[in-house]
Amino acid sequence: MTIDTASSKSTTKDQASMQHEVAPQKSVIRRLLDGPELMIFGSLIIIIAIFTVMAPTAFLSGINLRNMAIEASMMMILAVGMTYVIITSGIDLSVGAVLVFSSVASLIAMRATGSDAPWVPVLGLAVALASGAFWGLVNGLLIARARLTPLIVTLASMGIALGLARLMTGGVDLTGVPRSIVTSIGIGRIGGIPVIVLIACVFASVAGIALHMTRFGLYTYAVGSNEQGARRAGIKVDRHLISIYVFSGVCAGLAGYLTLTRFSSTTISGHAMDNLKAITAVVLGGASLFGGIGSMYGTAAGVFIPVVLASGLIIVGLPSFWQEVAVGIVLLAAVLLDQYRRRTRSS
Amino acid sequence: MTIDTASSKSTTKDQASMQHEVAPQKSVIRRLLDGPELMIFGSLIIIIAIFTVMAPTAFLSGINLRNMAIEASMMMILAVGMTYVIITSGIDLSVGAVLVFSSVASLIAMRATGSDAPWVPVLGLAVALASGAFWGLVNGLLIARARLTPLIVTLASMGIALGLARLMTGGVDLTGVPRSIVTSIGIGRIGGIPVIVLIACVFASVAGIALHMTRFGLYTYAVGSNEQGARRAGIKVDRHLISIYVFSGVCAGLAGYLTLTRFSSTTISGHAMDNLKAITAVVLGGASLFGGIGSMYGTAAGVFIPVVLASGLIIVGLPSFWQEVAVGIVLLAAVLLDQYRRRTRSS
Amino acid sequence: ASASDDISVSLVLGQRNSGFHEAIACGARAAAKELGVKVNIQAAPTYSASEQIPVLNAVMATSPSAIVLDPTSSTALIAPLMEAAANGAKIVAVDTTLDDPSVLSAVVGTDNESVGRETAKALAKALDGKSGKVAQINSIPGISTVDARIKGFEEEIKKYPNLTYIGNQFASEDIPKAQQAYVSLMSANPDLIGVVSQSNNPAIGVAGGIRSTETAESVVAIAVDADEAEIEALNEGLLDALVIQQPYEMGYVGFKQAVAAVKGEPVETPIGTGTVTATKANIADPDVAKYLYEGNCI
Amino acid sequence: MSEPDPPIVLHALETCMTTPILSARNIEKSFGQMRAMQGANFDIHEGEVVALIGDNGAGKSTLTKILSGVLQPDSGEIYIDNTLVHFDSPLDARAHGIETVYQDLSLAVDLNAVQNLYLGREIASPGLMGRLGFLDKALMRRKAQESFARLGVRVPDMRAAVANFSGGQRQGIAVARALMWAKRVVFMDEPTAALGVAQTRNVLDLIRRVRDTGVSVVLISHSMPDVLAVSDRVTVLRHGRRVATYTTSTVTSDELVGAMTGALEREGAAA
Amino acid sequence: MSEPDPPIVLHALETCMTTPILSARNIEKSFGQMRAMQGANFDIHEGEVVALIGDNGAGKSTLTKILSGVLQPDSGEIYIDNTLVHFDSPLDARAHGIETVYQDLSLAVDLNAVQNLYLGREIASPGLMGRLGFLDKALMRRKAQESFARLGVRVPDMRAAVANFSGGQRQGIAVARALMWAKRVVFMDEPTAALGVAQTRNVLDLIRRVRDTGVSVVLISHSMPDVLAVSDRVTVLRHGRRVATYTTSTVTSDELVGAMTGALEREGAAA
Ligand SMILES: Nc1ncnc2c1ncn2[C@@H]1O[C@H](COP(=O)(O)OP(=O)(O)OP(=O)(O)O)[C@@H](O)[C@H]1O
Ligand SMILES: Nc1ncnc2c1ncn2[C@@H]1O[C@H](COP(=O)(O)OP(=O)(O)OP(=O)(O)O)[C@@H](O)[C@H]1O
Ligand SMILES: [Mg+2]
Ligand SMILES: [Mg+2]
Repeated sequence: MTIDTASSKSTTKDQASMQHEVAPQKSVIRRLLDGPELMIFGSLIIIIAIFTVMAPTAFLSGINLRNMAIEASMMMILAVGMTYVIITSGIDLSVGAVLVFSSVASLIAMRATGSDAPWVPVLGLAVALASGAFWGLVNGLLIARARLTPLIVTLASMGIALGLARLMTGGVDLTGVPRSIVTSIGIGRIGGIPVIVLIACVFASVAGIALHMTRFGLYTYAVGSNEQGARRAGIKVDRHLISIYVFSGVCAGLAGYLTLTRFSSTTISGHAMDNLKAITAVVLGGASLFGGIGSMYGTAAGVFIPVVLASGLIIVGLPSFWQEVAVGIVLLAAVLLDQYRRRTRSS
Repeated sequence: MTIDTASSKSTTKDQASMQHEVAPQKSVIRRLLDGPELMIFGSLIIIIAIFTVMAPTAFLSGINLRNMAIEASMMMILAVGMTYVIITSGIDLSVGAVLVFSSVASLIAMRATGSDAPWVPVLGLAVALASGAFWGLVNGLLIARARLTPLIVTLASMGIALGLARLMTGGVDLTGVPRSIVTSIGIGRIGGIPVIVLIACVFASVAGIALHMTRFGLYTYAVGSNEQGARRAGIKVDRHLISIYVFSGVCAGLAGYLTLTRFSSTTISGHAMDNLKAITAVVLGGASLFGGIGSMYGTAAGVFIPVVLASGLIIVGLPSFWQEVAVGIVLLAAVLLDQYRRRTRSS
Repeated sequence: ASASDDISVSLVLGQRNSGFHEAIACGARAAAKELGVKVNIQAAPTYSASEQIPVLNAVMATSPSAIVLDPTSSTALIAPLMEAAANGAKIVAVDTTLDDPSVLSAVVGTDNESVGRETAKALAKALDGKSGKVAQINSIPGISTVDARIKGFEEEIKKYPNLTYIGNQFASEDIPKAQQAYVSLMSANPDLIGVVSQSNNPAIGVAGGIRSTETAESVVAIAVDADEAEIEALNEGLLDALVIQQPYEMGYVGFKQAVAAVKGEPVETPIGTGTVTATKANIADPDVAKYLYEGNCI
Repeated sequence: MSEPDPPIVLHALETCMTTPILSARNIEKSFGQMRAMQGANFDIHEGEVVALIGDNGAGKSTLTKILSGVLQPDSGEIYIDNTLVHFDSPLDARAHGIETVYQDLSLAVDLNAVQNLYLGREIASPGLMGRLGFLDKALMRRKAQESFARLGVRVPDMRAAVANFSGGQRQGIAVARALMWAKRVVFMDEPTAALGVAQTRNVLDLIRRVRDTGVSVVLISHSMPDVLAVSDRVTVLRHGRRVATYTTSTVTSDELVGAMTGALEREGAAA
Repeated sequence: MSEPDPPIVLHALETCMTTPILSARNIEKSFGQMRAMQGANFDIHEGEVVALIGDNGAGKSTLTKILSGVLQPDSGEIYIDNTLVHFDSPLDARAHGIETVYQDLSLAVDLNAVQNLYLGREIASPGLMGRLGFLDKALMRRKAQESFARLGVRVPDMRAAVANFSGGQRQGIAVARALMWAKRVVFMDEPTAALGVAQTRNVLDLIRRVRDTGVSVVLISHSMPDVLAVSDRVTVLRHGRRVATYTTSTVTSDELVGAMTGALEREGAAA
């Protein structure tokens, strides 16, 4: 039976008083304004405004906008997976290493064909995504089934993946990326917009819609909010966690493939900080490392802030070392502003 | 009034049944064996045994033992502060940068005296500790008073401290560390034991006793276990958090000073991974990133594992890239073993 | 040809915190001052193409007349540099070159394989016919210049049958880790007589290891570059020789070539800057001392 | 240890010939050295309300978790309709029509009331969207509102996370969730502990209505008046064992208290 | 909004001439758009037990938190012995001898029972060690054992973290803690919600004994029998306002329920 079918008599009084206590329903816009993501967007806009005033032509030049967008897009792809992971109260330190591994595996596969047939890039993409999925599966199994701490698991898989990638390359960056994908993806544009940016937009939108509107996303919040409760509610928590780490791995695999097309070589030395950067973006975007909280648009804002800062500070000509100081200060200012808004709102 | 003074009549029955339910009190040794730290010690011993069998003379040579002890000692000093921080459910990403900043500030101060009087090294130590305390205070205030996420705060202060350190040095490592401290501390030994190791032992023991036996330590667990509850119990949570971040900063300051004596120059770019290493040691030692759980002896075991592995794998002649792979696998094996033990014990 | 004060040249370096890159910056600053040209110096946080390219891109947005850079990758930088060239900037590479140099107006640099060969020669010379094992300790794989030096060393060392090369340990930029690698190698190979590091950070770690194990007498250590800390280690007797490049020259000459290219004046390319091998004995010689790296120019 | 129940005064024998729809035999469960279940038995028949009572720490919640598939017993058997079953997860229990209100409520506090109500059983959007995993939020909200109203559960804001709800408001949501989905048996572990007087009365009413539709209810409560008001039979746990079962109509509050505290054991039935 | 209490039938006026030791006037508190306190008043005199009752969400816990210094009101005054006070933190309230059992218990679940009992008030070791912050664990354990025994709180393992204790076991520890330290007023927010019959009886006994030593007790409970059994006066909250105060000896359970649910307001006093 369900109570939907049970008739009710004795509760009219309570219904009346219930009406009394229901708060007025808020509009979608109001909820967005109330969301913890807003102020990060606000900070982003303030930062952009400052640079625009200081160096309008250079900062708003097509070249710069395009490059910032590409830079943010690459990070966004990693941060998309990381958003899911962090909402489940997990963490994935292996993304940078998996990115490197996937790009190496993909390039080796493409070179091994010795051909430049149009299916070779497709094979490369498949290998990159499969490599990412493989490492994600390893992480997910150890975390969900063996119940190990995500920090240690992904730290270990980071070391293993990176070590194997270096073994496969012999320690030097490989070249020989098919020209076709470098020109069509790496530096390609459609309607003036870089192809990488388009890919990232589509990817992040789909992942965002899935997070906020589908069952999969809902379960992600539920697992992060109360894992035991989710289990008792019949959610297959283990399977869900595994698929989320696989997804994070696939994100890294995709980013690895795109990295190949951007740099037309592997970049095995360059991604040591990618994990921290992705985590920072997600946390800046309002997510909590304790799980249950976070959003994809928050992450998007969180991704852009460091990118815009890095570019803007160079453009206004701040010396390198001052840039590090400035980035730190702006980060603090952004979260302080956010905190201030939340406090004035809720108590 | 307190119930201690109230007389009791009606509860004898319950007292009887209480006796009935009290589990037999466990011995100290039994509790230690039950502790989550044990298996990590077990893993450490297994690892040491394997290397001893594979390369007895080289692995157990005085040179190697001393060096592993020094390496572990340096990391232990950072991990001591990190243990406290993680037990409060915080995180401190700034330790490596604060280490660098402190060593730079300390060396500049010592060089500025232009003297090699015996008080100069003392001044240097004071400057190093004060620098560390300063950054800890910044972190603590922003985390406890402004209620910002530790991850973002310490990430920001990491960038700022590192940027300032680089500004102060002009971008290249400074030399001119007083010879006296290089010989007496950096490479000094007392009774065959390196001075740095003695310092770290004393430091970690005091911090461990404080954590496990004093009010300060108890409050650290209370804050990490239920911050709100601790506040309601009258613990000055903000002050406590601040002092813990200050302590973590002081640890980094001390480590910075010792680094100067080891390398007789600053080592600006060599500490990017120190934060992750310290966190790993603490988590390997059984602490939870969600707070409330952790121990100093666990951390000590957690510190040694990566150090012993790094050294042993080189000694047994594993090629460079395979070492990273092996370290990852051993880490996983260690936590798996630990997890297995806990499960068989408790359900 | 345009007037000097309309010209702005940007220098995009591969790394912060290295004497080598500081010295390039100092050379460029000196040339800029001489020519009365505006200079903007930026450096990537760590030595990798994925870090340098965003810096290059932002510099490009300021529309400099020329860009001088030390490419962190011989392939990855081609595309962004082509975009910069299409934007009207003249490009000069210092230190190393690109796989496709057509976009470059000039190249001023060292042949890094020969730097590696020099380290092998210096090692053999310092060992003076002794036989035993030698090893390398380096930072991280995937740094193109270091990779080339490692390769050069490995080719050259084969010419000395008395020296058994037991391989390379990667210790990352982490100085303590390099020290630990040294000590472990020592423990495992008591007959180790020589160690080479192809860049500054591992060299400082090796020096620390030699200091703490008191093996300065029995082990010869050779390193590349001349940072302050390396020089001190040389003077202390921990390191036995430094193979010094001429980054100051690279920056100075590279900058001048860039300005010449902007002005439409004749440009000389490629220009090779050589290496000097410094030992404790000759480091005070003015001929050597003038090549030591200075800092505080980025 | 699977010895039979100790020979305690049983004021009522099992309700007799009908087979129980759920029964547990000789359940043992230890946590480390703590033996929470020491050979417990339990039975419930179709359409009856059984109160499960006992002192703090008697093992009521542990038994509930075992019969809901949350915990696996160290030994002992569970039968449904006289067939031996194994619950490896709550899903297994649910597949047999068993729902549970846990003592800790087990709500996802970052989700809102509607999401909690439907957690694990969301209504998909119609058509393709639904197959892609999209949810019919509007429909779920409407139905949830109806359910809450019927149960007299007051939800201050349907779209707000339940994290800041008062103790009673949260409990109301947990109760609503279990009652909404139960097919055969509902376990309710102190469902009214935090509820107000009116809400408690509502839940008791509802328990009766649910029973009348043929669903069995296991009510865990420390409130003897509630137990006496709503249950058909009462099972008493003590130290992880069933020590007595009574027919409610023939038992008094004092007798129940005596059985729970062990006064019976020590002093005979003259509590 | 600081209008006086609405003109509701007051079955008893304030217990008269003695000044209240703690009183609150026109307390307002909002959480976002939720107005949890809408001008509430509250008084308690020395050595009396006041029951604070009301529906779920009426604001009982919020008022408790305000009077314990956990929350700061948006407006309104708090008086102790007729002197205006401000509580910026629980420490301020405690300095006035006010202790609280919170509805969420506020235990540090990773600490053991003894550590929770003494949290914030540890006994230092004698001499120098004590001044260095060392604690006399043995003494605290002994005293804690005595207190728990006296209160009839069963602690399965004195050295185990309370994380795995049963609901009632945890609540027992929270109650013991507040009673052990109270000097003037104890707030108890549903202290017996998870307690067994015997434990509940114990707590009620203890409330009386505490009262007899001159400490005042504010008991929040949904159990009318308990309220009637132990309190001297009853204050009813509704929608964040005090709607009535009764002398317990002259009121019935039905009248209280009527006041809580608002039946009084709508239907007059004929509940
Ligand atoms: N996960 C666990 N780990 C260790 N001990 C546990 C665990 N769960 C329960 N226990 C212990 O098992 C015993 C029975 O607990 P249980 O929660 O079943 O009691 P209960 O009858 O529900 O009590 P209450 O009325 O207080 O809710 C208690 O002594 C408790 O401390
Ligand atoms: N921190 C908070 N944020 C938002 N709303 C809150 C918060 N605390 C309480 N509320 C709301 O304030 C109202 C009063 O809550 P309170 O907890 O005081 O009720 P109560 O009388 O104790 O109820 P119960 O009997 O269920 O414990 C409720 O509607 C609750 O949802
Ligand atoms: Mg229970
Ligand atoms: Mg309440």
